[in-house]
Amino acid sequence: MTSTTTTPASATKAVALAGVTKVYGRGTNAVLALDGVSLDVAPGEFVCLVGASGCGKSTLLNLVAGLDRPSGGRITLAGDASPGLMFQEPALFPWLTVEANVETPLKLRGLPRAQRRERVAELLRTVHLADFGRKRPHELSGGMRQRVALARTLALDTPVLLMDEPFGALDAMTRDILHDELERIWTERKLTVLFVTHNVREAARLADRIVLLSSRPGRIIYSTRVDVPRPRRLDAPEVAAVAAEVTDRLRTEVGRHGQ
Amino acid sequence: MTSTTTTPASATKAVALAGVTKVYGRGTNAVLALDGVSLDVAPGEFVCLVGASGCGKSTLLNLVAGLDRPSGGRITLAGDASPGLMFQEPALFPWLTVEANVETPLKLRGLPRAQRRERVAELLRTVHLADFGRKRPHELSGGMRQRVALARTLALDTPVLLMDEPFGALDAMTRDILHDELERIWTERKLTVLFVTHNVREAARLADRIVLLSSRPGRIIYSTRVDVPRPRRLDAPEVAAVAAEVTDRLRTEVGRHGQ
Amino acid sequence: MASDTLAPATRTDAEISGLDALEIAGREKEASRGARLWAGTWPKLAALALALALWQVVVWTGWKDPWALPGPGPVLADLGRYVTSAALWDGLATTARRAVVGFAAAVAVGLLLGLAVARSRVLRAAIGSMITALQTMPSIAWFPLAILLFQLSEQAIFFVVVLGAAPSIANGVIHGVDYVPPLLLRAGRNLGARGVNLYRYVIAPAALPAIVAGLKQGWAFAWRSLMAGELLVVIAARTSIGAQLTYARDFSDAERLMAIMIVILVVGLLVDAAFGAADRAIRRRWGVLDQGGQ
Amino acid sequence: MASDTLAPATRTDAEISGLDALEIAGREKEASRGARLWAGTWPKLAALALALALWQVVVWTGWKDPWALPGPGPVLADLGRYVTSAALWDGLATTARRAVVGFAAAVAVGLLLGLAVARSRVLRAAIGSMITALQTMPSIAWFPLAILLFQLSEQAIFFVVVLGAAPSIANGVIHGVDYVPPLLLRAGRNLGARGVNLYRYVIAPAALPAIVAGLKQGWAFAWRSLMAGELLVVIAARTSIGAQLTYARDFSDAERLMAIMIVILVVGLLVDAAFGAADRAIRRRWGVLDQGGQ
Amino acid sequence: DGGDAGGGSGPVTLRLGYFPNITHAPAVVGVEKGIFAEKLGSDVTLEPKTFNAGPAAIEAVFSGALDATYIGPNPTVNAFSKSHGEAVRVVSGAASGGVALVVKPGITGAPDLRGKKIATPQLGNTQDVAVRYWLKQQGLTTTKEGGGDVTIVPQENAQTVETFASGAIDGAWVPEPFVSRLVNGGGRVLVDERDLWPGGKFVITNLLVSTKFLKAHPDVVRRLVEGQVAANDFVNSRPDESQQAIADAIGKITGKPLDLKLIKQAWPTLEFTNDPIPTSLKAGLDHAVEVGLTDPVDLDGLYDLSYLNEALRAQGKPEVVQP
Ligand SMILES: Nc1ncnc2c1ncn2[C@@H]1O[C@H](COP(=O)(O)OP(=O)(O)OP(=O)(O)O)[C@@H](O)[C@H]1O
Ligand SMILES: Nc1ncnc2c1ncn2[C@@H]1O[C@H](COP(=O)(O)OP(=O)(O)OP(=O)(O)O)[C@@H](O)[C@H]1O
Ligand SMILES: [Mg+2]
Ligand SMILES: [Mg+2]
Repeated sequence: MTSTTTTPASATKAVALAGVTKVYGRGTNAVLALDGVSLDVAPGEFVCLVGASGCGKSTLLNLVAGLDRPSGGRITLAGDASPGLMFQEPALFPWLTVEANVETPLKLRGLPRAQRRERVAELLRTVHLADFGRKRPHELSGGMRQRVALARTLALDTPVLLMDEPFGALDAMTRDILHDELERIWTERKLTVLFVTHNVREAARLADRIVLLSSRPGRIIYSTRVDVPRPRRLDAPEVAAVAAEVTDRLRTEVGRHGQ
Repeated sequence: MTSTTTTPASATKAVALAGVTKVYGRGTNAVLALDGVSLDVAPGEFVCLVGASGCGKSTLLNLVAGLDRPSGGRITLAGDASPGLMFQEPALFPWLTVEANVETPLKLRGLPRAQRRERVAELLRTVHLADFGRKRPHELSGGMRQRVALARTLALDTPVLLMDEPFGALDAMTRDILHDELERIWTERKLTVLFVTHNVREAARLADRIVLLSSRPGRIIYSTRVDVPRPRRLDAPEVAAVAAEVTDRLRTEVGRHGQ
Repeated sequence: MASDTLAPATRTDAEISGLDALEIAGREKEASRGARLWAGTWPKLAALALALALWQVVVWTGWKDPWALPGPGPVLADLGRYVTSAALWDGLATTARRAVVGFAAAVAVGLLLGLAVARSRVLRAAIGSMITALQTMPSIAWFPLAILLFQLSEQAIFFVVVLGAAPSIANGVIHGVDYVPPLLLRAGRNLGARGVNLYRYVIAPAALPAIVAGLKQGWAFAWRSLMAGELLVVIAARTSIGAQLTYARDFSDAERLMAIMIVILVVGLLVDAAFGAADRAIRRRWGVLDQGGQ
Repeated sequence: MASDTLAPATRTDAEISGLDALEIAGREKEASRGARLWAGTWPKLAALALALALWQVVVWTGWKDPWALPGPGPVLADLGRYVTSAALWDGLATTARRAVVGFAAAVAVGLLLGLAVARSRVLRAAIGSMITALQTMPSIAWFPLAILLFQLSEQAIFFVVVLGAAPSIANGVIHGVDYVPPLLLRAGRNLGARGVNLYRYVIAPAALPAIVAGLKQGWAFAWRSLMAGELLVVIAARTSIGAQLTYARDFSDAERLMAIMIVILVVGLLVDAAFGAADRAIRRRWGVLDQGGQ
Repeated sequence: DGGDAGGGSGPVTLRLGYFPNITHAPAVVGVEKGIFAEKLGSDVTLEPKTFNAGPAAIEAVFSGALDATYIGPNPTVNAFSKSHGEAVRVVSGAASGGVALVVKPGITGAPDLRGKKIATPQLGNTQDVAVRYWLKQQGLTTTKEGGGDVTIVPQENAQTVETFASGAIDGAWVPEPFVSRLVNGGGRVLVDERDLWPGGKFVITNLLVSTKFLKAHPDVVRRLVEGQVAANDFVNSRPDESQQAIADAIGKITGKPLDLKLIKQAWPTLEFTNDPIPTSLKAGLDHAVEVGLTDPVDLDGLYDLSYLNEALRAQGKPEVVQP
């Protein structure tokens, strides 16, 4: 079910992709979504993935999460827990309340009820949905659903976190607040994060490293460290400068490919 | 089915909301999503709605589109065509190919096949998905699905267009390109647009007027004209200035409400 | 479409307070509760009245002799006698008990079979298509086997009922599992649900609507198989609805036959109400209630 | 879970060209086509062999007299005779024709009824729960009415078949319509689909999987009702599978009874294959194929 | 499992099948009035089972779920021939007569039947054979598939009442109580089958036991046959009480007592005799072969009437002929 190898020895790499290729479909319909992607993520590193629409970012996260098999290449994870993935869509369970959705991973880990309750309440507070625990997903707005999905993923407590545009449906203010929260949690739990976003400034705000993917086939074409000291502010000039550079690169790339 | 009144006489208002209230649920569970919202949109005007997550933007668009009834107040539309709505989720028909999805509104309008084909091809080119006509929604990336939904909404050819975060899942470059496309179509077709976005700069780039909604209950708390001459650029300083002002307002508002 | 005015509460004061609105919502509900009950009842009454009237008119035309097609009057009179007789209640007690036990067994078999076949490639290839084939086998074909295996006991009846209903239930489960949205499966797996837990936390609840639909179809199969199976043997002179139905026919007792049919319909209505309540509860949770019909 | 190595093609050159990858994908498929056919066939053969072996072993133990439980040998021999006789093919021709016509009528009635009830509040309140109740009515209860209405014609058989299958199909439709995602309904309406068009472009395709499931259940009801209904009218010079089944039982002919059961199972398998193909086509379109089972 | 219980003594269960029907009057009366129980004695437990039709009873005998059953001539022959003469034995008769051809009022003789539809209970059963044979003698042809001068429509007796009432058939060759019911529905008896047989006797019900049970418990079978003889005595000597017993027994199972008038009406057409009338069974089979419905069947060994004759002898009654 998973496409990953665990090598507890290599403590220097939390996630390692070597020549990962992914082909969807067969024959003439085949789409080469990823083509020889090699990427090492160090433990505790925060890596942001940016790239044009349809370039293979979600595909990559799915592969790392072990939900799909690569067509070629090798994915290695340190430790034995599989990474937590926050999908691009909320993917909430429609038959459960917001609380129960967030509680599911805790239940699956076998946490006692009292602890679960406490944890759920805390997580809902983190995403500013404390009053909405009893609602069902269809009663929430788009951004609220996304925040529930965030809470559910955070409930997983895995050392590696994969996030696919987690703040895409949020207004700037809520987003700001959640940036801070995520950074806090990342520091506290010493997480390794692989984060997909279209907002280059968000990437510059959060990342240790920004990786740029090209479209069809998806290849890593650029990678840069963000050396701005933390805490950073989204509208800080250093952050803006990094964003501008990445945007330039992206623009050339998208421009080259046309669409 | 619709909650709108048509008054062909009043050519000065394409859309008019008067004291519109919307309550979801009943009794103690009731949520007041919109509270006395009054808003007039002139024909050909491009209005952007911004507001915190869960403040009632999608609710408002649904009401204007006639897909829901207001709990109170009155919504008036000029002309007799109901507005086209691009939902916050792609809402594509999973049983149809991309082409067939875009073709549906044309079929429903009774366009002959040859014209439909031409139109679909043109629309798919507009959203840069010309090669993906034969795919099915589940074979697309998140951003691609959103673009198909955009093409499908544009195929509607209605004078009033309601758009709920249409570019939320797109990278900055694709978004830039589609801003230009949308502006072009808006000018050509003399559309009236009500546009929800979380990206204040996007609002400043596109809008004639920006309207700010408060959260729970949703009320209009601020409204400003954007007098920057077109064509505008997203990174133009005038656009940035408008965005900064709106952001300030938004920040105060969200800060005041806590979440 | 866009030309009708629908301002539910034409309020002049556009600024209404949140509390106000909540109260209005509450009051609206209060007012409509009685109306809604009535809205659910009058069509039933109207349908019943219409059916009875039509029936009576046909009888009045003298189209058929009264012993072939009795009118509502005599049938309802016989129904009255029937309802006040011990025969109905004894028969119903026996039949209902058998139906419940047999259906429970069929549910157990059907659910297990369905889940196993739905998720195992080999099992599906081996016996997947056999399920529908079994479903089409008429009950009487199983009678000899039932007697062989269980002699003339109630188990023989249960055997026929289970063979009748389990395939239907299994098919419901398979359908439900097949259409679980892949995204939710992935989400479940990523949240740590594997094996049994994936069933428990994702597949089963996601497939629940289809499973309930399958159970409903299965109930119909179970009941029909039971009506046939109760003819297999009358154990210890115990009367049953199935036996009464057939004997009413054997004795050309059209009035009693129709009275029994009415009883069967009423039982069916009660069971449907239970399934309907379950289904509405699910739909309310999922947020797909109140789209068109109720 | 995270400790197994699954690098499908352990390639040392990490940089593989797009064309390469496509070719690999193509070749993989070529290689597995035969394997996939075999993967779909061997479980069936194994299940068949297992069933036959078990049956033979039970017979060998001498558990029951051969006239009560004949072994596979005599039954297959009789099946051979049966298959080469005109009786089977004449009967099958008659029954198959009736099944097709009756089922078609049931589909028409069931679809219309289902759509009407699913989308009309009043109709649903009036007769919605009646559908399940009707479904539970055993075929024999309808025989008198069938004869009253249609005398001893084939229509009487169709009447019983339609009454047996249509409620099941209608329930499938209602279930499907009830669970159409509200978002798609709204999208459809906004795209200009109203009334019939909303059905045609949104509701029907969205409910299609559930409708197909309902049709499958309906087929089983139709076939079973037909087997019973064919006893109603033994029409001049026309034998039928239902009549033959009952005659085999009347003559205590266990071998022929089992031969006919095998024929019924084979017909069921063929019909299931058709439904299975339809369902897989839908699932492929919707992108929910290949989640677990096939 | 009564059939497997030890020798002639010790506790034995006898599972006896019958139909709650007028042609099974001795069985109903024997069970209801405790006649069997008395004759069987305290060491034999009687377990009565009622059936709706013959096939299920034969299936039960074949599977060892039933030790003895009252049954008509057709299932008797089928059970015997399908088990190659092994599974069952007829140990006594029970009833004779009670079959007639009932037709629409306008039909007064065989020639009127040309082009008409006649119902029978089941293709190839006694009544089906009888009507075809009789028609043949009258110079009218029939075919198995329903062709010929007269169309034979095999259908359930219950349905025959419905189709006769609705005019879909013109007559029916059926047993009681359907004869009476058709007559009450406006039909008239054209042929009483008794008139076609020597002495007006032909078998309609006999008592069948499984060979295994017979071998294991000959003593129990002897007592059962004694019970049958006693039951017939009761039926013949106290018809009113018997008729009431039948009505009550049917009522218990069907939830509605059968109209006593109907039983009384049908009663005179039946004769409750212990003689299984083997000659009529044999003749019926010959007729079936003659009209092309079956292949010849060897009935040797079907009858074991020694117990019956023993019982009759003990009561000083005339013995029956063992074929
Ligand atoms: N299940 C699938 N079947 C076929 N093709 C697929 C499938 N999933 C993704 N693809 C294709 O793979 C490519 C990469 O898709 P992916 O979802 O990884 O893009 P993405 O980078 O996440 O884009 P976005 O930013 O729009 O979400 C796209 O061309 C898409 O069409
Ligand atoms: N169907 C519903 N039932 C109950 N409550 C609802 C429903 N739809 C929306 N709401 C509530 O109404 C409020 C406004 O929701 P809406 O979807 O309009 O927000 P929004 O402004 O679009 O937010 P976002 O930017 O997150 O999409 C929220 O509090 C939400 O919980
Ligand atoms: Mg993506
Ligand atoms: Mg929204």
